[in-house]
Amino acid sequence: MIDKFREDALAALAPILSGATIAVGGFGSSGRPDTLLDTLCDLDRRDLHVIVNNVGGDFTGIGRLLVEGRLRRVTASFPVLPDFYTEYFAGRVEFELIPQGTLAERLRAGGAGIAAFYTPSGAGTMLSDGTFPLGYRADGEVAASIPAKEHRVFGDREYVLEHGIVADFALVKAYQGDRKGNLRFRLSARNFNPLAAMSGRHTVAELEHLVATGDLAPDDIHLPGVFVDEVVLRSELSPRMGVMTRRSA
Amino acid sequence: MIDKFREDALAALAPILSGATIAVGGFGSSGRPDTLLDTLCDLDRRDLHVIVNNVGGDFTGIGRLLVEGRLRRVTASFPVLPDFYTEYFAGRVEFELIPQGTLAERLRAGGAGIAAFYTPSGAGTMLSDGTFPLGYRADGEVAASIPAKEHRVFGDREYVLEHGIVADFALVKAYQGDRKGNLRFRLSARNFNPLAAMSGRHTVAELEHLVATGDLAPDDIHLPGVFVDEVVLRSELSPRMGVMTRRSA
Amino acid sequence: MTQTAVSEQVSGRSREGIAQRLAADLRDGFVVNLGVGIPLLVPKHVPPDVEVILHAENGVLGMGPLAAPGHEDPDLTDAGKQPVTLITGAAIVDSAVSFAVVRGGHLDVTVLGALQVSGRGDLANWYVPGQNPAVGGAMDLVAGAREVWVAMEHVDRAGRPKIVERCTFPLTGRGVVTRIYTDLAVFHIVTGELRLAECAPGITPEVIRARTGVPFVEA
Amino acid sequence: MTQTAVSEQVSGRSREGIAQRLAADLRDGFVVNLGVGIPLLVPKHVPPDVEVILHAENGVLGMGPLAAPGHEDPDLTDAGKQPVTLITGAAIVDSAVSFAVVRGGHLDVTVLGALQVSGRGDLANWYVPGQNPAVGGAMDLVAGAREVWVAMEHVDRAGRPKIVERCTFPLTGRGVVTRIYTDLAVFHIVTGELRLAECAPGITPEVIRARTGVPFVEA
Repeated sequence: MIDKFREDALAALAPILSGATIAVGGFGSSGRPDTLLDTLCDLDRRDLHVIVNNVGGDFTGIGRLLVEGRLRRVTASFPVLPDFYTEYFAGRVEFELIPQGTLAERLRAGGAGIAAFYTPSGAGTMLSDGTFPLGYRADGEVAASIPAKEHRVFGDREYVLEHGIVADFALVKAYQGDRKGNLRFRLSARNFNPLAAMSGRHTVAELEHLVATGDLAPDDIHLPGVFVDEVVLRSELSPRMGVMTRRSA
Repeated sequence: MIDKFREDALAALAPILSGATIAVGGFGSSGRPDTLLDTLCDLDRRDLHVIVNNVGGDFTGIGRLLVEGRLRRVTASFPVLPDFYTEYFAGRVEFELIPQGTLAERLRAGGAGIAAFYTPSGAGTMLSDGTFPLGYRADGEVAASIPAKEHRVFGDREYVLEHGIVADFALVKAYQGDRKGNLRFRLSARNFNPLAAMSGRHTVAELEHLVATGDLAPDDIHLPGVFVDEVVLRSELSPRMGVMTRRSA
Repeated sequence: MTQTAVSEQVSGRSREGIAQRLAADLRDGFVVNLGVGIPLLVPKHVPPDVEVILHAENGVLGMGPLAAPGHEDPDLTDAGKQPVTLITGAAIVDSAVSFAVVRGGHLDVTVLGALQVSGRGDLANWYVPGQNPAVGGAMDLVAGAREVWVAMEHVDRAGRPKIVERCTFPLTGRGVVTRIYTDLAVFHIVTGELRLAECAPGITPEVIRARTGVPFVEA
Repeated sequence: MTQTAVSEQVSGRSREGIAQRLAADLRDGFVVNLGVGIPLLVPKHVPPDVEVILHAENGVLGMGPLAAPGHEDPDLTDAGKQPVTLITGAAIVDSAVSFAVVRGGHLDVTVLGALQVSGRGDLANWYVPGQNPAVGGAMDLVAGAREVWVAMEHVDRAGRPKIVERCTFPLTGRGVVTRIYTDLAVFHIVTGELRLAECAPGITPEVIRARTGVPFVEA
């Protein structure tokens, strides 16, 4: 019998080893899998590459992973947290900055077996011309830049080649889910969650509510269980809404 | 006020001129917009390029457009109808045969502003090497082939470059819809309908039920109204389920 | 052509006035995305007979006003993470579909602030070198929306033109801006040509010319 | 290496027997897509302690048996347009997500019939030249599924081998097949090498060799 529910979040995340690439759902604190991120901190992994829209505005979630020094690289469109930039400029974390729509599409593409795609977003900008610093050295010099991206004209427009992201793991948050892994999200907490889940080779979902199999009608499931490997319950201790300090573009 | 409901399907389709490219939803007769296709026949347009998964198994829907001689080209994965092949081999209609997943992804890509993408489907086959006949001459010789597609290796696999499809028009069928164009589909009648709708520059949806705006909860809408330009009611006279004669791969 | 700041004060439209002037050009049924700054002032000025659908990058189609205090829902925010409301008939989509709306040409207008706009429609609005870089959906919006309208002050705080021959800040997109609404004027950019469409009340083309870093055509 | 038909009859597994042998290799939790022919016989042979999720290309995840007469729903069919049912916990997706499941590696196994399979795992199963060409989802399935298992008769109706050195029919995919289940044997194809994993009861490797168009390794 297929039963993806796990009582123990720590056991569910144990396969994540240091060095892993992890796609994380959420937009700011909305739809952020706080329980899973806290559990990941408890697991004491290092050298992680996290793909997420925002680092967050406080020291929960990815912010906690950051300040605990667990991140090797962040792929994001809008980090927010000032401490992230302190770490970035000091050469302690790499920053792959990509447009928000490109991030969403790269996660979906990886999950859909699309190796790469041509998008107009960012064509002819420093996010595609090889000049944006991916990382710094401790002395403040640029250690490496995001490589220049292939440009190509289709019709009368210029497009950039972007690659699908297949993450080793994905951590997402859903409003409801069943033991087959079928998920439903709530309002704008959906955001990147279905896409991160598709991108993960091994996907763990944190649920606000575990429902009986069959309670979610086939037409009402936002993400089918085939994209989800394990579901755990959200801890009541997890912050529901963090403090955000800046408005994104 | 935004009100996309039209009493008169004929008026809704009037902007479609001969020569247009039209994406059509449906999988066999399931989710096929029969009322719109019948109306299109009544409009007496010719030289149409239709993008649809199946021509169908009978002379309703695309089958009717075909036997009335209205089609210049069909892009499809599984035509079914024997008469389609008669017309194809006789040089009266072109046939762009593509894998079913490529068809779905090309419609979505066009609707999503993705110019092209790399898929593994069909790599190294006669659907990508330039040998599949796109059309025949009246004397039975091949008039043109589907052009060879770019192949490219990512990782250790070979992929094919496929282009997004932006159709001039899209005709789709939904179970429920409101005057803002928000749509909900029912069970496997969803299939290509949301993707065809995204692909269309001008999209017309045929509804089984027109519901009051607000009756569809924001989390329960399968396709938001921004992708839909006009909605009409399905005619009771339209066949609900055609006779299918062969099983597709 | 470079230009120094003009110190003489002129009295054009207020920030609300810029938003109001822009709102008058929105057409019924438009799907619109609003950036931060003056663009966020636009909704309250939309004429009563015009209905626009507000899009937020995080997957909201049909955004209403900010949530009233005490009625915030942590699962419903705008792209700036502010608690918002929905209009009747709103729809929620995931981030990939949200940007499919944007890039696929289903967004009629994005209204953005700007650091600089070139006469050819190049836009710089995402990054001030030396500050913390972040892009959000800005590059997708300018690449994808059918029209990119900039709403901004005509000159920067130091009085320097923001409409320039060539952007010195990093670009968000090339040749993407189609209209510019400022306190002094409305410009249209048509096939790479900057055209003065309208002067604000009491403002002459000469006043505008003195505060604009690139030549324009009087339409 | 070419080979002529062997006329001597041997008695291996029946079509149901092939399906049953294959079903024994399905593991609990597998997401499986079934092609036409022998593959459609697999579900009834899945062991009771094994739960598989059946995927249909038209967007069904968790397909049940065919609908009983009088209980057909025109909005619920399989990829062959037959009216079907759903299991508890089934989900419906659109065709793009359906093939995202396939190409993205979320489908554990696709079980397909074949015209020919080469010893390196090339598959031909979509088109017999001279007949009407149609491909459906076959090329996506073989390119995307983690494993492609072929279930077929060992030889064609004329007694000619269907496991060949090189496919003469147009290919569905190159090097995609990982297992072959026939009336006579089970083969695994590992890094391009054809390995005889198992003979059907009463069948010897010599019988298989005489009916196979390409050399294989006895594992």
